[in-house]
Amino acid sequence: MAQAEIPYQEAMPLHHPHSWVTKYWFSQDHKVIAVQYGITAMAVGLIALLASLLMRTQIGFPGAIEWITPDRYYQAVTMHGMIMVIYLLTAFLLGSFGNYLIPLMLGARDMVFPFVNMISYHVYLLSVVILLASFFVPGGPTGAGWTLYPPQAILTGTPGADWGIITMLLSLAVFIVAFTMGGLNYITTILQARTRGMTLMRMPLSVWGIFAATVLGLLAFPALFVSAVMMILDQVIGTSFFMPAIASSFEPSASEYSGGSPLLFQHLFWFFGHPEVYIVALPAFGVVSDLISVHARKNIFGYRMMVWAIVWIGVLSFVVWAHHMYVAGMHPYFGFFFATTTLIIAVPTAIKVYNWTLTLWRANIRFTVPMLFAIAFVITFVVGGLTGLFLGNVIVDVPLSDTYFVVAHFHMVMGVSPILVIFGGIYHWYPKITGRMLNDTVGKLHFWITAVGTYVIYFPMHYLGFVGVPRRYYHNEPLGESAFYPASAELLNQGISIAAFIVGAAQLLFVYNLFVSYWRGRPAGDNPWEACSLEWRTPQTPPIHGNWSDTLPTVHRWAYDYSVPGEKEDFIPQDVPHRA
Amino acid sequence: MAQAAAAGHATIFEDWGSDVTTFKGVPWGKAMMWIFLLSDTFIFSCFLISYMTVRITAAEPWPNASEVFSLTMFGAPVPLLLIAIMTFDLITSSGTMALAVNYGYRRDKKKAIRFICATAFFGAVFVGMQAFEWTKLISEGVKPWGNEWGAEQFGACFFMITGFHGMHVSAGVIYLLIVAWRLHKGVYDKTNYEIVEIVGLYWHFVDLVWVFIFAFFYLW
Amino acid sequence: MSSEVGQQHPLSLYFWIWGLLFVVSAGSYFTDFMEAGYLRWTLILTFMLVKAGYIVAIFMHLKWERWALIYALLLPPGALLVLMGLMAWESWDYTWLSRVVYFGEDPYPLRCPDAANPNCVPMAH
Amino acid sequence: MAVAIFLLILVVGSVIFTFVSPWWFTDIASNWGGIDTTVLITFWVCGVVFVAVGLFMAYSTWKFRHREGARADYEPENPRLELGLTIVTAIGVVAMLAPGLLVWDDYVNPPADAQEIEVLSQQWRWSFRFPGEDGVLGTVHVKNIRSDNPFGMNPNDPAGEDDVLVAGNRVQLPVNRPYKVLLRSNDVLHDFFVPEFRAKMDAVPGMITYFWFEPTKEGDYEILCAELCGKGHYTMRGFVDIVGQEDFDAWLAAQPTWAQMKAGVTPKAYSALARRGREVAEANGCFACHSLDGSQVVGPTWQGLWGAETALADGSSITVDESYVLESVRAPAAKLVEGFAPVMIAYDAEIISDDDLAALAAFLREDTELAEASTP
Ligand code: HEA
Ligand code: HEA
Ligand code: HEC
Ligand code: CUA
Ligand SMILES: [Cu+2]
Repeated sequence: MAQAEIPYQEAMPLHHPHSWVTKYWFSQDHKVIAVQYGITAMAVGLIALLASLLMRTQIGFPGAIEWITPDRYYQAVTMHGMIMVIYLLTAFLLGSFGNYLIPLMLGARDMVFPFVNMISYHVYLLSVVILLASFFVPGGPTGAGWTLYPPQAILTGTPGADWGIITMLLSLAVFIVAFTMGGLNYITTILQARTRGMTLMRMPLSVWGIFAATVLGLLAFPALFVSAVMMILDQVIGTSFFMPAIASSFEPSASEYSGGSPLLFQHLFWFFGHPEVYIVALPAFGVVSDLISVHARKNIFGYRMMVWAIVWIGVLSFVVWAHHMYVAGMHPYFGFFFATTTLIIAVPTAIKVYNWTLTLWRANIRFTVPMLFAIAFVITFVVGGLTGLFLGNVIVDVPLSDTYFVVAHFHMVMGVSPILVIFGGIYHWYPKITGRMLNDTVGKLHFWITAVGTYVIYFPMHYLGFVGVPRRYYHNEPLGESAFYPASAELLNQGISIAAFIVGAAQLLFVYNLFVSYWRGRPAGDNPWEACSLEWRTPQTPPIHGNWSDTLPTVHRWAYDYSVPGEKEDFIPQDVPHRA
Repeated sequence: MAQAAAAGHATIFEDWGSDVTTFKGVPWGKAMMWIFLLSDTFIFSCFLISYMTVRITAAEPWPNASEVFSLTMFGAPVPLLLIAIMTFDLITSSGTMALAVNYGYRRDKKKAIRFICATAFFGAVFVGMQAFEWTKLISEGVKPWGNEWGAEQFGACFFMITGFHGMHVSAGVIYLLIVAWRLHKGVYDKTNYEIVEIVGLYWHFVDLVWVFIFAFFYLW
Repeated sequence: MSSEVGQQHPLSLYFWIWGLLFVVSAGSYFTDFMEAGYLRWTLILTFMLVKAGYIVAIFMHLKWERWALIYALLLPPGALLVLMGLMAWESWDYTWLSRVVYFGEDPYPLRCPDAANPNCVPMAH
Repeated sequence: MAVAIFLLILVVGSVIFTFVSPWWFTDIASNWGGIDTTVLITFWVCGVVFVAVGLFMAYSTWKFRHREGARADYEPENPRLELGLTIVTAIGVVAMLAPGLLVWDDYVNPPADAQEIEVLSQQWRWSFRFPGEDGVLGTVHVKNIRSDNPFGMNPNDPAGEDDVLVAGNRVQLPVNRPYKVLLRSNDVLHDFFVPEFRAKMDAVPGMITYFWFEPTKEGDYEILCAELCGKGHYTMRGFVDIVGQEDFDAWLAAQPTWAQMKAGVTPKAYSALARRGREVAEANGCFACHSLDGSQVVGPTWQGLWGAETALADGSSITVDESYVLESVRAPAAKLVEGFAPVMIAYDAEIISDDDLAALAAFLREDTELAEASTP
């Protein structure tokens, strides 16, 4: 039975492009789509980066730029958070890495439904356009925080409460449609279109991470979709799903609401939101495992445990959502349940951390640029994960919630670590995509500034949180007689801001490197890193449309046969048969 | 392979541990449809859970569905009459769909097309009745933002959930007609007509959702 | 990529299930003429689940799929049950209660959970 | 090499930073020492793990860096080691979680003798309500809220008559008594947070939430709003003054009860134009930020505004007259009042017409004049 299905995969009809437009714009080739996703995501990512620098200007040097009013500040915070999480990280890790790696690593010609895949990118692009349009609608983009909590998200006390929030929600809904189309493709390809010999337990961990994240996405985005629909209805036609009776001195029309439940939105949002943070974490986990293994020239330690850890993290992530709501006024007894499940998640995650570090043990580490990023990922992730345990331990969250401690936690674990993995991954696969290496010196410079800089930005923020500095504060200056804020912390904030400017500027190095190496980079050859996984085994570099020659490769081993004793080479590609 | 379920739980490990395909004998399109339906289940469930939440937390009385949705027949109000007819209509369409799928398996193209069209017809009738129901309710004063009988979430949930379901039905009708047309044109002649089964899965799912809406919205 | 043979089931099977679905739907419909109460709720749920079961198992052929697929489809909704259970608990025991106690809103004196209240019969509808 | 040194510096630096930096919890002023203890337990467990993992990585990256001819070990797995690590981690988790849950149990179960008080939040200010003699807070509802019933008291609930109503961002509480704080919101989510008390909880519109605490140290503590509630979120601050019982009693006695408030509301004799002005102010939400009773909320109070000298942020000062008021509404940023944030939006003629604005100015003038006339 199984064998019967392969011939079709080999002869799978591919849509061959005839013109520039079909080749680079409406392409059905997963590799082109991956690059499209990547470029778009990076472009919006730069906007989010600019927003963060605006915020840091205001926090470090309040009033220095008068243009940054409270309205604009909150709009910057919101767009920064939302773009970074959804339109950069999710889109990049799944849309770009997912598209590029899945067929290549599994020995498939393409995604199972290339046409749907193509549409997926264009719908994503549409969602980005709607997102950017929100900067130009009357009132500007929404300033409700990326969590978009009602009632404030749709009341006039918040910037962008009419057009801004509608475009935001619309854009999210469209994004979800795009994600669903892409995600169905990924899952079907992974489950139904692997090449001969490629069992699930031989898949590289990158694919495992992307797979689990996609499943999470398909099951979690519905909750966001539903809450977006309901909030649009609340805003536009005046239903009251999330809106209780309100006496707003700002907005007399708010009195038309009655009986709704703001907590319902938060539950739905986090039922999506917590899986979402693993949606961006799991692919990063997977990719980093591969990077570490390749560049340490050693098999990944405890592969099976790594896979099970991914699966368990995925499963558990659906029952921890309310750890974001410990002090949100939900049922107080939920704290017991969610604190327990949340800390249980630490166990599989810890296993992953141990296995990364144990892979380094007795390895033969090449400190290439991807490896540098991978190592920096592990340590920042440990810091961020451990501070997550503070927050997960319900009572400890009480003083820390909604302070800069939380900001520090999630930037360490999400704002820095997956970003580091994205960088590492780009340095690693750029030679495959373009046939040329990225410049090493520029890469190292970029790495050191980014890694040291981000640690300097975020580590001290934890301590602002201990002091009690709340997040989402336009400034912390004394108002009248009040001064909860020690003057010394002002200095700290300035330091953080300066570090942020430097790191932000250093990203230009990376962009420069991406461009210049495309034409000037050293030719890479077929397998510059001497890696085992299938993507390095295509007959051409960069791979042609269809990836493989007439027959698909046959897989004989896992993706981590590095430094096998008794072998001459220190790596054995997956499609090399065992010696008889 | 169709008898596989009977082959026992050991097949789970074999299937998940094998190469090439995990779901044995499941074509790509069908696998994709199943996974989509799983995702869609989450959408509808989130809608229904939201409905449950606002209904339980509502401090205003919840309108009595069987009164609101009654039709007057022969001078006496009959509760839920239209809804009952809609329910039977949808079940009928599910039946014709099941037959279409079966004829698809048998590669009996003509009959398959005929039953697909019948299904689409019943689907369209359903949408029509729903339009009638909506008009009637709106004219009686049930609006998404309020009604005369109590909690305003009643109307909001009703229009949102049945509307979303109605959109699924409408999309399904279009999908069915496209499939019928393409079958007729011979686009699928080289395959096993699994497209009929795929569109069937979608259609049955739409019926399935109605089962829950009927129970929780109209009866509860 | 496709199965060589489709599934073969006698047509009579479909007619049977079709008929049963009609009968069960009629059953659900008639619960509407009953008094509200546990019996009615149980019947509504039972008929609902029976109907859903037939549709998924027979019409959607899940019964004849391999366990690998069946479990992949039936386990994930467990997450929804957790969400549903917790939301029901919180809405009833906490949100609604606080509205009644502090805002003095109580449209259903019968739902009043305070046993000392003479008008109060807990949980009866 | 560089990597190993980087990791080493990072670990050592983080530890040093933790111990020498001046930034840590403020001195605690409530009974929630248990929270601090749990934080410390968590801190130590996590700190040890961080140092161990960091040093292990530093060592590995130094020791196993690529050398000519070197080769890595081949070790796919080591079940014993993995199991051992899992168990150690599980022990660490239990060590943190168990005390945490115990304290949480305490946190969500207020003692029976805790005194109920209510914190009412709205954009962007705090008010408070004490139950009065009978010890029972009357029921409330947002739909009762009017300008003469800012707390939304239920007019038919006798339990509410003696409730003491405190507006204006500042409240006093006697030391060493447990309080169950009921949180209410009129509009959006807010969060009552006093860093020195450690406790916090969101106020959710449409329901009542709570937490409890017992102040243990006298002093003035700042309330911060810790849940984004719109553009004025960061201005939503207030004070809790923890005082001795006598001081508190005296202070409380000076606050109006609901009954007194109802009785005391003698409508001022505004002209028709000024009454219209007041409606304009209400309709446009001016009272979200400006009070008539002298309390300073987000914006300066309007009590006695007319004819007063206002100090401006640029150091100059100006007498409040018609043209200044017009400018303040049309272009608030032009002349900023000293000590206030520039959060007021510009209301152009589409929002408030010229006529309405004139009425508003008349209201401001008469409000001050009538107040001056009534005080001898
Ligand atoms: C990639 C994203 C990502 C990841 C992976 C995580 C991982 C974790 N997060 Fe985080 N989190 C966010 C992104 C992420 N988070 C975001 C974006 C927010 C804020 C949203 C907002 O409000 O705007 C947030 C907020 C947040 C909160 C809410 C705080 C609040 O608002 O009050 C909580 C509370 O429980 C929490 C907990 C955790 C935990 C326990 C983990 C765990 O998974 C971590 C597990 C990892 C480790 C534990 C480290 C490795 C383990 C070892 C080295 C072994 C040693 C361990 C022991 C001995 C126990 N997170
Ligand atoms: C992936 C997620 C991500 C990333 C990368 C960042 C990056 C940064 N963040 Fe962000 N942040 C969030 C997610 C993220 N943030 C979220 C979810 C919130 C909450 C919003 C809310 O409260 O609603 C938040 C909030 C937030 C705050 C709190 C604001 C407040 O509460 O008032 C601050 C304050 O300093 C801040 C600062 C920064 C800085 C200085 C950077 C960086 O500039 C750090 C240095 C730069 C890098 C590490 C490089 C990043 C690389 C890219 C962005 C790729 C760009 C593309 C190319 C290079 C081609 N962020
Ligand atoms: C978002 C909060 C906010 C709202 C709403 C608001 N104001 Fe203000 N207002 C302020 C602040 C803050 C200041 C002080 C800083 C400044 O001058 O802009 C101020 C200052 C003023 C002043 C000058 C007061 C003085 O002491 O000199 C006037 C007059 C005024 N506002 C009128 C209005 C009117 C009329 C409205 C409603 C139509 C209104 N405000 C709505 C926040 C607000
Ligand atoms: Cu109130 Cu923030
Ligand atoms: Cu989380």
